[in-house]
Amino acid sequence: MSYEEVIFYFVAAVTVLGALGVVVARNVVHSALFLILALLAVAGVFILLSAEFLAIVQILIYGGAVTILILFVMMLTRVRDMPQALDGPQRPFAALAAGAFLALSVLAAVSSDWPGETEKITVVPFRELGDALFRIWAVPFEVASLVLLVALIGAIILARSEEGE
Amino acid sequence: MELNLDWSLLTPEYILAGGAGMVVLLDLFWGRLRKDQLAYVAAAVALASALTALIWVNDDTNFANLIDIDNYTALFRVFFGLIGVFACLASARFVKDRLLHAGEYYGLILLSVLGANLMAAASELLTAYISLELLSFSLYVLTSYAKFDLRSNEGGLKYMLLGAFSSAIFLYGIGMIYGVSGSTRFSEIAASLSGDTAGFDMAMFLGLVLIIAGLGFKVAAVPFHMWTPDAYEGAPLPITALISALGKAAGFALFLKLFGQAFIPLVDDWRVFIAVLSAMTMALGNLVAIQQRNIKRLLAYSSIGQVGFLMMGIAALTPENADAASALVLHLVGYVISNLAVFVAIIIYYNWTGKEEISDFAGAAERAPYLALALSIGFFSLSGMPLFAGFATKFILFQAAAEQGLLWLSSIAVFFSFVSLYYYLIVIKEMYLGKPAEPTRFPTPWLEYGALTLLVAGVFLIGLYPQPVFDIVEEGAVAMMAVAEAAGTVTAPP
Amino acid sequence: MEEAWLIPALPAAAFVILLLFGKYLPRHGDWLAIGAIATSFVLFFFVLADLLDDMVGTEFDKALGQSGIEWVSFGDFELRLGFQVDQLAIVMLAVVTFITLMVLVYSTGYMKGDPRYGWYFAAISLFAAAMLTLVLADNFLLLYAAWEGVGFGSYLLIGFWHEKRSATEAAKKAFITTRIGDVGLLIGIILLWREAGTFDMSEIFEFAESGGYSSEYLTMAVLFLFAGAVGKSAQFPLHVWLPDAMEGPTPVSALIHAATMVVAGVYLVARLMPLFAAADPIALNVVTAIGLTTVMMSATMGLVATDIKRVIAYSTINSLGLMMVALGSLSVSAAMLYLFAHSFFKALLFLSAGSVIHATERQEVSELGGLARRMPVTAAVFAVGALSMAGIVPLAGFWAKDEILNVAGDSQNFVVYGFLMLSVFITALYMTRVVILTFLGEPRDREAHQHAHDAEPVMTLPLLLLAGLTVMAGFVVFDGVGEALGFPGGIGEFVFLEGPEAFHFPWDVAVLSTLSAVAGLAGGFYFWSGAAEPARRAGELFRPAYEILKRKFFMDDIYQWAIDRVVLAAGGVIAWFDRNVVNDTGVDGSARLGVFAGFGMKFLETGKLPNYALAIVTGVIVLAIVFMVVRV
Amino acid sequence: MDWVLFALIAIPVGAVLVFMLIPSRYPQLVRNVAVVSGFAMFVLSVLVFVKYEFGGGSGLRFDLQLDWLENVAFLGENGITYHLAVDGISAPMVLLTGIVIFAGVFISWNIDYRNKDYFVLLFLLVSGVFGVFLSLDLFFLFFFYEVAVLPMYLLIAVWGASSHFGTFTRTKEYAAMKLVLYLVGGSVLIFIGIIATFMEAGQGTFDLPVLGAVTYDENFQKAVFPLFALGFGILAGLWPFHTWSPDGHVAAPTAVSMLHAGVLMKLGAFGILRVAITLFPEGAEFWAPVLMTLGVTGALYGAVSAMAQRDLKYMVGYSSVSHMGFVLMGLATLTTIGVNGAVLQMFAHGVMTALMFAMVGAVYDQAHVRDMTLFGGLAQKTPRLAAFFAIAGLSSLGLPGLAGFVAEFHIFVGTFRAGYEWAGVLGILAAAITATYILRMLAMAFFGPFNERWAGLKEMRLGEQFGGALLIVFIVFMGVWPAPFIDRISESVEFILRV
Amino acid sequence: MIPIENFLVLSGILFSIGIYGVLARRNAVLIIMSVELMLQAVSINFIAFAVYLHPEQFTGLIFAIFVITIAAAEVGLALGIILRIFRNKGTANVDEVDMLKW
Repeated sequence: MSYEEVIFYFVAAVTVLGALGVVVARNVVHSALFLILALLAVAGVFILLSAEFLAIVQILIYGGAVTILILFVMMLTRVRDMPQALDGPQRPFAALAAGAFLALSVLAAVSSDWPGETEKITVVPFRELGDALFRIWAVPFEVASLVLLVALIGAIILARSEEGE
Repeated sequence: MELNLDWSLLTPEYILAGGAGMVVLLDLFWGRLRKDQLAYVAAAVALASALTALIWVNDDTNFANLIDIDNYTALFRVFFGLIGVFACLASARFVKDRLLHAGEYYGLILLSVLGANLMAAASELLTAYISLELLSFSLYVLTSYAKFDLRSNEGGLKYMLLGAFSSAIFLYGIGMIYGVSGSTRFSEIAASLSGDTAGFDMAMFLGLVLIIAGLGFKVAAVPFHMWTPDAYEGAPLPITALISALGKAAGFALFLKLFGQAFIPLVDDWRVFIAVLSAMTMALGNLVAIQQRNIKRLLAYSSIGQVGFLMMGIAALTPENADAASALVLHLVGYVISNLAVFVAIIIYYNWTGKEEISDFAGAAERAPYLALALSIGFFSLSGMPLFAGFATKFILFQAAAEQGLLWLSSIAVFFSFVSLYYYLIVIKEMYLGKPAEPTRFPTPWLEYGALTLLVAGVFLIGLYPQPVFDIVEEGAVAMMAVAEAAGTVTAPP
Repeated sequence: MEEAWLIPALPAAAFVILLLFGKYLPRHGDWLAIGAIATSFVLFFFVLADLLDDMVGTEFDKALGQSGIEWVSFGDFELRLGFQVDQLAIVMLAVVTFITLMVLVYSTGYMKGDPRYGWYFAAISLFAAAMLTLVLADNFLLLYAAWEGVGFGSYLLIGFWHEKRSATEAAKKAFITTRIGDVGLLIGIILLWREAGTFDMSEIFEFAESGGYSSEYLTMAVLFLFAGAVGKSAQFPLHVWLPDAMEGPTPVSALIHAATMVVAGVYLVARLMPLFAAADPIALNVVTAIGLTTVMMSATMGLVATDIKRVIAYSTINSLGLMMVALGSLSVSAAMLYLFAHSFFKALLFLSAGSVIHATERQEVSELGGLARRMPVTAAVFAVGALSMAGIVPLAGFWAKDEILNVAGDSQNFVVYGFLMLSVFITALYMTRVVILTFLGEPRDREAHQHAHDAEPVMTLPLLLLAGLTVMAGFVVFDGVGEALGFPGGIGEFVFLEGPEAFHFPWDVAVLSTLSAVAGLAGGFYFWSGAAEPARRAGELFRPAYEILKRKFFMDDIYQWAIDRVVLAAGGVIAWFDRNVVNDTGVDGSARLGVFAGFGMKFLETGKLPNYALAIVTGVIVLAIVFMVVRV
Repeated sequence: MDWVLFALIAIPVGAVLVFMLIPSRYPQLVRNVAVVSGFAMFVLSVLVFVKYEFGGGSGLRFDLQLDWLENVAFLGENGITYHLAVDGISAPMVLLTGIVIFAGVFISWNIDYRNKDYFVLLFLLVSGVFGVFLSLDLFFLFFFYEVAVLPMYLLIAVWGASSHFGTFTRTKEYAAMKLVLYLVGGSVLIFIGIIATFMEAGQGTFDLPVLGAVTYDENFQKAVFPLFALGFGILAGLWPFHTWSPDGHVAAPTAVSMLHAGVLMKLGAFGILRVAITLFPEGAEFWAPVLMTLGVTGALYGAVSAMAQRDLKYMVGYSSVSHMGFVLMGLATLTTIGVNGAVLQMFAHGVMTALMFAMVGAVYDQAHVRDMTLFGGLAQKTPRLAAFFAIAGLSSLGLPGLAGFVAEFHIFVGTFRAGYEWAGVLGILAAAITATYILRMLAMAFFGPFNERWAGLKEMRLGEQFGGALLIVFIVFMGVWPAPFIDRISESVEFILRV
Repeated sequence: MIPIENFLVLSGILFSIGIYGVLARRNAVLIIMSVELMLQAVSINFIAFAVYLHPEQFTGLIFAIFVITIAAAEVGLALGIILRIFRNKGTANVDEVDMLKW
């Protein structure tokens, strides 16, 4: 077991732990914190995959923006004051379905005879990535900006208080 | 590899995006502009984009290997643009009377058309996905646009959350396919899948299933349809129309292209699955529709039923020819036009009465004979009755399915098409036999009636002489299937 | 003979004209109807002359008598509408044209003042046209058509006074009862056609004689055909309509229910004699048995009937039975002789009874009596008719009945013969009874008696003519008479099955039958003259038998029961079945199944978002698993 | 003369458009237009019948083929064409339609409630009927078939009448819904059959002559024939799928009942002949005994049910079931005679049942009840009505000299020739039962002592008299001189049966 | 050298946990968080495939970038809607948002 693998298993364990924390925590704020943990761990996975850029994006967007937003909304919606259980009645089915899906995905991952297993690129060149992003993938990029715009407009329109509210 | 980066190819999309911005700004800075006039501006923008798209008819090029500019694209650009026109026109009064933030409303409609355009045009999964999200996001927002209507909120929430969930599933599937084929381009996927896939069968099929689920969600195929009735009922009426027309049409444009180009080498594997889903969809949609009391919910279930029929076209795809594809697109066009006619009529009625239960339509024939007639025509067309679009298009579609050995599916489809007549008749009965709440006639809304008349004319055109429409549609379908052929994945018929 | 088609065509034309323009014509066009049938009667003589000209000795080539047109033709299927004149037809033509003429003339008096006077003549014309067509038809299709046509004419005329519930019911009963027989007739016709490929009678006869039909097949076919005759000629068990048919105007009874339509069955069987002869003897035995049963039943019922017309109706059934027995004995000439003679005296009886009814407006014998003093002419002619019916020399009835007894004695066993003799006695008995009760003794209804008088000349004249013929018609049995009239000989030399039969007269039969008849007469006088005490005592003595007869052997009750409890009940059951099982269960049920499926499925849509997500995941998992299972 | 067939379909469609343009405040104008176009259809249909030229072969005349949809997808040259022609079988049917609609216009004269909409739907229906009889393209045949069915819903549901019985009620809405769902349900099977046939033939066209020239695999024929036979059979009142018929006919307004029982039910039988038997002779042979059994059952069952009815219209409705049973028997014989008889019966039944419904309607319009036991002696008050009714009834019970006899005679003869003696016997029995219920009805309602309750009853309107007289003319004409019909019919029947 | 299967299995686990969260949780915010987990799994997949199997292009990496972007937008929009519901209805519990059904 190479040190790389050790690190991988550690990061993976943290990721899974964080993820599990998100879905089983009895406190919503804990959930959110677990989510941050999981996201950071995933950033670690990205680094292990030599995608440092992605890791940075991950930390910036998720760690910075998304989780803060989530915490805000939790505050605003006062989820902590909710007396009911956080889990719905179909939890057993959920577990079953998740388990089944896990089995399927693991089966798919393991049984497949993936080509070129060993030739992992060592580092993703930022330059080429940027070039591809803005040249080849310019259209999706612009559309993505429109998506963000729509999300923005939507969130503002829906969340903002109207006169007389 | 030299990329074609001729940005002028995307002119219709610029028009839409620019128009969207313009409408928002107009609303913001020109306070005296009446809200319904925004609708006409937006409609003009959509129309302009549709007309601009005509420039590239019979062209065959692409943008950066991401976006095909061919007849398929041209067809759908025009089609979606026109849907946008009608959506805007139908919204005019409704938005003015009942919704806030008109500018953004029309802007979002235009953006959704943009998303739809690119969905049909995309020849690559990432572009397709992003466009899909643009369309979906617009629809999420629009669905919850009636801010103070709890039903609208609820519809929006369900649509949004489930949409996000299904997006994730869709993405996971794309990931799998990307993994096994090494590309997100349809033609390359096809090329790689037509080789020996024995090594990664499991991943490939998991990916395929997840993609089916993701697209199935967008087009509302059983069992991924559950959001549909709630979102339809919750959304403001013109948005319900938009979801059912644009959302569905764009979903199928992508569905068809993806399965017609990328996954066509595996057609023998997935055909029966799509066929079974199709059968389930038409069964559930049409049977549950019988039970509905709310006209929007009824139409939601009826549209689920229609999805079942449309999916037959997917199931009948074959690398040998474009018959099923053109049949599917033809039926899609016919269905959308009929459905829009129905919705426009219902919107007009709703503008008068503010009611949307089936029982509220009692005596509509007395109070607004033309409306009742148009609505009946739309319903009959949806149920596949002759004279109207639905008959001719269903006939072709069912035949196309049968040609691929799916006679059983065609039979089921014919049967459920018959079942659908029953619940449409219930509404028609209410309109023609019910006692009106008040005997007075409604005032005539000329503009809306004009739009309605155009749609009804379209229903009749396709119903009575589909040759021109079919020729156009087939050009598109052939162009789409030709891409698969060019990629060398399509085996010539023995 | 080419003009033969005119004979039915004239009355038919008269019918059409009367129907469309009758009310604009003077006297509602009765003259037109009479004129048409009179012309037909005249034409009959021309046709007869032609026929006699074309006869070689006693033989006549039937092809000479045929004419017609193609009606329908395609492939190997051809329907000709053709007429044929032969000896058999000519006898019937004589009867039908003459009696119709008499009846129409009589009716101008009898029906005077009726609100539907014109319609009456139109209907009779229609009937006459149909009857004449029936007589002349050379093929089964036309025969069947005319057969139904006379039935319809009879329906119209029985129900002529349709304001009367009883008349309507009687008309309906007559039509439906005969129609039941016609089911057999049509089946028989088609069975014959199926093997022979033609509806032409002479071709079918040839086919049968050449052995084209197997014996069983032919027997079955002729028995089906005979069912038609049973219905039309009121044979047991379909005789029940005839007594009720007396609800029609009396001249109609004279025409249809005595002289013409009811003998169509006899005529049919006579026409088909070659087939009966070629078939298994069982067929003829059935004819005899049915005829004999009819004879005995009707004769006994005639004993107790109280309506003057019904008595005559029973006597008609009685006569028809006799003719059937004659045919059962393979003797066409005997049957036709009786038919010929019978038509005159039975028409006479009916018409004179009509005069009585016309004069008194009563028809129950219990309300009549002593009319001989008031209506001597009527009484006289009625008596002539009755005696003829009873078979008293030298009236026509005697000769005719004698012939039948003769052939029955020759070809049947003694039981048949015995019963026939018995029937002669009973016939004489009840004919005497009706004469006595109507014309003799004391009037039982003073008022009616007061107003009664002989009818006007237009009615009396036909009576006298018919009475004259009743006396003379029987003499056609004699060769000499026939030759004198231009025929090859007596009726036996003119109408026959295989070969002409010369007249012969076995004295034993004549004496025996005369004795029976006279005994009947005497018995009648014994029982019913004066206060009719013996009759009442006899009635009480044989109470059960009397009841049975009075109730017409319970036939009507049985039919009524069958209709109420079987036919209508079956209709009700099927209607219920249709409503509740086929419709409510089968149709609505399957519809409800669909609706219910929708009802069940709609609850899948719980409104809870996690459920929706679960559905999506479940869909994915199931699809994926199936995919993999299928692939692996 | 090609234009004749085109015009026959175009006239009702044109009339529909004209009706739509007429403001609803001019009901009289609507009626006038209806009469004029009805007369035009009548004249043209007579023209088609008279001008039909004999000459054997396929018997197709006035052939007219217009492109509609071709060279797309799986459709080849002439894929779907607007192909019209008349043959010896459709010629009498076209005539029948012309007669009944012309009479129907007069019968509908006093419909006041939204009479414009009424005529729109009625003429739409007629265009569909003509279309089915004239179409030689499977697609259009089906197209028009549905067009003919669809307007029924509103016609019944809006202008119809509900029936009340002691224990239950049959509402017009129920009847209308049942009728339409039933008939469209039947078309489901037809649709499937068409799809399968097109595929099996592989000619890339829906043109019937082309499809007819193909020899289909025997097993395929056996599988597909029942689809068509049952699908069309439902419209032809095939037992046990007949229950839409009495309920629907009873609930419908008079002219619609006339058209529906008189003409529309014929579409079903016509479809069986034109499509099922023509394309699949071996399938027909295989299924003929079943069809025969169902036909006989229907004939008997309908007759017995009719006997149990007290409602005049129900009686007529069930008699339709019974008579259509004869038609199916005739078809099942697969002999020239029997099929000829079936077509004759289609015509005969069409005319006489239209007459009966017209007369029931005339009574009902005034009396507002239809229970025959409530009447009595109406003949004294309304002799013409009684006479007309009686003529229709007599024709239906098979009185020689009227149309019904000719037809039934052929059917029975054909049945015997085809070797179904039992069926022939039962059929003849059913005809006898017909006499029972017809005469029973006449006796109850029209004869007997007059029921003073109806002292106010008047004779039919002149329009009704004219309509009735028109129908009677043809009943008598065909009864007395059927050769013009049979000559035309047999030519095509022989072709279809490949005799 | 870590085999690619490790990453794929990790991704599968993460995705399944996300599915569990979506199905089991009642609070809308928690559901959207679970969806985020699923999207993380997708990103891992894409990157792993890109760097292991198809390094010549960056499609997978680009895809991952877009996924992250869209995910962020999704959260924003979803939270906006959730907030709106909370304002109108006083709950963010999806089980209680079931006016629309059947």
